[in-house]
Amino acid sequence: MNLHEYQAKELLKTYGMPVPPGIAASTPDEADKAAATLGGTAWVVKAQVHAGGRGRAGGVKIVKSSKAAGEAAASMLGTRLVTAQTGALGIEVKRVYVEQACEVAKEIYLAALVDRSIGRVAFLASSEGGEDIEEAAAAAPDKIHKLVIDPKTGLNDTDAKALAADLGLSGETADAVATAMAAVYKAFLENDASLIEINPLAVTEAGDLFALDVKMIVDDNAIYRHPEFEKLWDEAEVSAEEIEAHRHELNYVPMDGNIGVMVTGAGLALAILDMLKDQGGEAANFMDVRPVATREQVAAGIKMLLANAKVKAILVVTIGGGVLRCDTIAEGIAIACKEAGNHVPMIVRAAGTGKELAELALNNQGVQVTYATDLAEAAQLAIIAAGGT
Amino acid sequence: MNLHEYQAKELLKTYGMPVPPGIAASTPDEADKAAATLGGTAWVVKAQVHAGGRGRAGGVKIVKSSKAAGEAAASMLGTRLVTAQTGALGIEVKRVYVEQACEVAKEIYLAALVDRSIGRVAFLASSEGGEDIEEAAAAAPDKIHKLVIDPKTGLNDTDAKALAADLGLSGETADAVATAMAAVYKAFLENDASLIEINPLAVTEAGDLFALDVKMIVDDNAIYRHPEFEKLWDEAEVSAEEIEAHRHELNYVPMDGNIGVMVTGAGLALAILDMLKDQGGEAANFMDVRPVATREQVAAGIKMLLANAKVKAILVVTIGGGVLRCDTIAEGIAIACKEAGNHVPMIVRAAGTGKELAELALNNQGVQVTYATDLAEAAQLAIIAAGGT
Amino acid sequence: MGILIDGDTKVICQGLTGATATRLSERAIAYGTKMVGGVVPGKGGQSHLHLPIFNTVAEAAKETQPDASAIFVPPVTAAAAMIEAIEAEIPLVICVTERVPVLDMVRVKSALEGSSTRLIGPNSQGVITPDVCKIGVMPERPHTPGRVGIVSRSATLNYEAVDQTTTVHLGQSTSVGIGGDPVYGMSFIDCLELFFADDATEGVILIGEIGGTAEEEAAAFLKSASSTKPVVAYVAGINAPTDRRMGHAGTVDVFGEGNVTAKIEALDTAGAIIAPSAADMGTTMRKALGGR
Amino acid sequence: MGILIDGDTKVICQGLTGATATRLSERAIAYGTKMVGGVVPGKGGQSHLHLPIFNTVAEAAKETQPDASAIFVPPVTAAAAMIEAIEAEIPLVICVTERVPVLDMVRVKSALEGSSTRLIGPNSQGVITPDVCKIGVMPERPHTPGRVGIVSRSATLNYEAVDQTTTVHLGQSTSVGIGGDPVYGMSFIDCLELFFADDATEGVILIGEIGGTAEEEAAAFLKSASSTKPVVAYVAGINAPTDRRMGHAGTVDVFGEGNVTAKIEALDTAGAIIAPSAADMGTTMRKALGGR
Repeated sequence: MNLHEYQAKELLKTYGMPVPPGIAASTPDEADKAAATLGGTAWVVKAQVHAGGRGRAGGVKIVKSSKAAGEAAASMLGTRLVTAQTGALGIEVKRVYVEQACEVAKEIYLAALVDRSIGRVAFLASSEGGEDIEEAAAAAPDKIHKLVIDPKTGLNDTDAKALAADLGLSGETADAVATAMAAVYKAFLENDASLIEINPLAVTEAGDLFALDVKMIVDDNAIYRHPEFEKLWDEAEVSAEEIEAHRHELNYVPMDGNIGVMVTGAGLALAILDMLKDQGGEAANFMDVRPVATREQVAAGIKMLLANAKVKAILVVTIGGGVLRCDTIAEGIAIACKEAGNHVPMIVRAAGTGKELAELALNNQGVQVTYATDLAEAAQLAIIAAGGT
Repeated sequence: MNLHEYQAKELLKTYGMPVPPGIAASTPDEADKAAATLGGTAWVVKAQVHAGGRGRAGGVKIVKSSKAAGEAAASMLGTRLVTAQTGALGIEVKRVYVEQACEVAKEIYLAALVDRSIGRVAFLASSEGGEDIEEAAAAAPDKIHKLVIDPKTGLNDTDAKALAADLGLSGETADAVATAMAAVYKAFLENDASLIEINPLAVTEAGDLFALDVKMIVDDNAIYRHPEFEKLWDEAEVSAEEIEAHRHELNYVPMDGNIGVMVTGAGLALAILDMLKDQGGEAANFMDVRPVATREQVAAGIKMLLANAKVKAILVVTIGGGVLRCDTIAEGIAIACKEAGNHVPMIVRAAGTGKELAELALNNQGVQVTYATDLAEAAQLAIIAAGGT
Repeated sequence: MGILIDGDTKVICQGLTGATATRLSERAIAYGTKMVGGVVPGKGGQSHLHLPIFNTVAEAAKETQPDASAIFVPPVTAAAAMIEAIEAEIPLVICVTERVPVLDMVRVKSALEGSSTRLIGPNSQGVITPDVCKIGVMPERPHTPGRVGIVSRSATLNYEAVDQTTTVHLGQSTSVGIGGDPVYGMSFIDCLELFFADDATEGVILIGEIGGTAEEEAAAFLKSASSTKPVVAYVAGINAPTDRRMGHAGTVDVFGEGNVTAKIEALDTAGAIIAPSAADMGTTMRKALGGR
Repeated sequence: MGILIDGDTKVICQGLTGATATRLSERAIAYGTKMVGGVVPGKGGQSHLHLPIFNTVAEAAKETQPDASAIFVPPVTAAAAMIEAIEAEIPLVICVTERVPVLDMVRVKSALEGSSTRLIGPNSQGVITPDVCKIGVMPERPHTPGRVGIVSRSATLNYEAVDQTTTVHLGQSTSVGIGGDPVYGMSFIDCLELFFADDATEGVILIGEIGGTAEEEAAAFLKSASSTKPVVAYVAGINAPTDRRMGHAGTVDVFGEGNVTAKIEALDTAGAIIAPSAADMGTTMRKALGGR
């Protein structure tokens, strides 16, 4: 799960990472008061949405008075922020973060993440921090420095200082960076992070460090060890259907097409999206059902597709294995159609364990479906049913 | 199940079949008193065992005094009667039947049975009744008359009289035979008989009929409709191991060899006996386990084999199907060996459902067995294990 | 394509909600059998294994037009179930119930007269055309689609023949268990006629056992049959224990029934190839069909 | 004879007494897998599925000398189970557990260093050599013994490839699910090496998906490999929803990770034959092996 900037900063502060004073606000009035409470002469008002690229999209404003802070908040709150990472619909801004502005001499990029290819935690750092880090990195990959951590020995202070030196830092600033890295590493391990990205990590004229923006992702699979994060699950930010999907353990992402898709298995689901696209169709969503799904969870997923006015046809692709059975999927479809109607054409491609029982279940419940025998036919039938290419 | 003569006669009497007066006795003294109570000048004392051929074997004696009746009973009770149908061990006589003797002018054979080839009840009759009916029938099959009954119409009086005429009877005697057939047919249906054999059916000089000996078998599969027969199950006559087998729903017949055999399925069991014999071996028994058997029933069967001192090797042959699984058999074997020891070589040929689990079960329980891969090898290994041919 | 059943055979199950019926029907469905409904008195309108349940066979027949009914009911109601299926004119009725009273079967046999129903069983393990359709209690393994028809009174000897024909790479066209009860439906002859007329069947294994005259009747039929397909026969029980016989076995002897030697001789004389032992059914057929 | 497992592979199961482990182990046994024991802390000395249960992998290893361990434990204990199996020097460890925390896997990966254990998974559907041995959660159908090795990050796409290679009568030598998690055991490369050295394998289907660099690494390996066996590759996710990305995907982009187009180009350049869609893996391999 993603933490908001203000949540991540609050957490990192407890590990000793210097962050500017700041207060979250849900109304313009609160933002105004927050600036006044914080004191100082300049503040940054930042939309708290789970997406990068806020600066360019108008989600970050520098203000010189508390009134202006309130006005900046008013311009953001309730609007949908569209950044390069949000998709066309953008994300509604429910909360802003008001923070004391600080003078910045240098912007560093510092991130800790799990390096998949070697299975270890690694630090990435660049002396060229800021909003354009991705482009900068693509243009000059040699400017990205990497430090891989051996889990047996942990982060070594010498290595951390060497990385700081690579960034062109020295003296107390380099020491401060090494200290910050230690804090980040500790926070990373103790909170089951899969990413802590500080960008920029500001160096002031005085040589002091401040984490100006923090993105932090916590491993969903480890949330059970951190019940405190469950509370931070920011339902307000995601759509009602995403909340519904999450509640039913469905892996769901809305898309722009007209074919509602439910697939058992993420890889197969991706393959179906590719096949639809190749044949000129467009999925309305990505929806992956876990092997341990119940028929009620499946029903919830199908009902979401049936409730989506964009969806002109539904494609269900399932391969029964040793755990998931096709008839569980079929029962879910039947429940959903009974409750929400069977008003869009339904294409089903069932194979493997429980295939025959699945067909019996749908037949017995009077659910009208068209069967496809293979993936290609399934995609084709769904596209035709949705109105053709 | 087989009814004893006195039980069958008592039953047929209630249907109007004329039978001589008689009383069952368990001691010589009782036999003496029975003759006195019955009155008359001559009695027949008959060993009550479930086997034909009693007369030739000394199991039927005609006496002229009640004292002689007691003496005849004393000569039978407690001895083992060996007839052509009992096997070499014979059957212990636990009870005799003392009956008034009657003068016989003619001995008729009359039997009702289920004719398997057409699936109907049929009467068989011959004017040449008596102990040698089987030989007589083999010598002159045309002397056996047959009347098949259509279950929709039942026994027709005209047909019955025609059969009587075939036997050379006429007038009142023929009418009496037709009446007796009606009684037998009614008794047959109402008691789920599979055989009612009256041999001889005596015709007196006066033309009267008496059923002098009756053999009656009741369909084991229909006993549930006749709880009164359950009580007649004559445990005293069968061996302790047969009682044990019956109690555990095992189809068991003791034989003379040294290889204890347990097989799932009667047909396969017969085939195994044939294969053992062909290869020079000899089974100690026939034992068929039903598909719905429990491991406890299997264990009971194996323990019977282990307890049999004649048994030098045990051969278990099982083919798991959709109902019986090989591992149920294996669990039974393991239980038995745990309780009764694993002191004779055990050859196992398991195939089909649960084969692998069966091998695991035996292995895990530390039961020493030799596996055979096919029937021929199984038979061969068992013969070798039992000491060779 | 085998006999009696194929991939289009629509099947109902009488007694579907029972534990064994449920398990085996689920497996039959997974095997490809086209199950269309169940009959369980008092449970009509319910659903089980995703199949509609009816109170009577007649209702099930009207709603689902089955080609076959599999009977999985206790002995006490088996005869009534068979008669109900016969009266509802189900073309094929397969009764796996064991221990049906013989006089009940006399009534069932009577109900069969003049009807178009084919009855298999009772006490049948069922009928299977490998990888196409399976009705009954037989395991899926080791059935393989192939060339040999099997008809047997004994379920376990039938499995043995299946195993052997699979091992020698012949496979099975259809395997039928006619059941070992004294009074029963389809006979060896009925099955031989179908196998002889079936293109997929190149030879037939016939498995008999002691008792009755079914093998002798099959021999008489074989003698007059014009088919050139080899018939391999095995009859179990030549060394069967004589038991302590009472009247029955004796009476049987009156008819010459139940004598395995006589059965084998009759089949041999009629042109059947006698398998030397139960272990040789597959190899004997293999040779009969020109293999080594 | 396929890779990693064969008919003699002795297997223990960590978590044997769980419901899913029980069901799937029973099926594995029936399939022919040589299960020899189970590990369930606190249940040592008991027996389950006729297998002895041990408290620790070390005890099980001492008593049963397993070649492989199948791990069916909840996520919370999965890492400890894997490390325990690695420390007990089990040659092959297959973890089917889903949702193992990634930092746990960092520890497991560290435990693997210098060990002789091969780890497959977590989140693997397992490994199967058709009709010989099966460890994991994959269905038996429609696997068929044959000529194609399959290695996949996605279980369902793997099943799809199995289905397709069976349909085109190629069958599978061995099919391996390496799991779709970020940090995992055996890689595409490890499996390709084994498949290239395996006599039974005539070609390999490699199934990747968006994310990570495993496909790029496989491509680099392929480029330098001397094997002439055809490798058919399919990578899912070219049209994957971009989602609302935060830092992670962005950071991934820093490394050029996760870009399906790049993965496909790398594999194509390295000589792999790219299947046009997920529906074409079997037919593509069929053509690559000289069929039509």
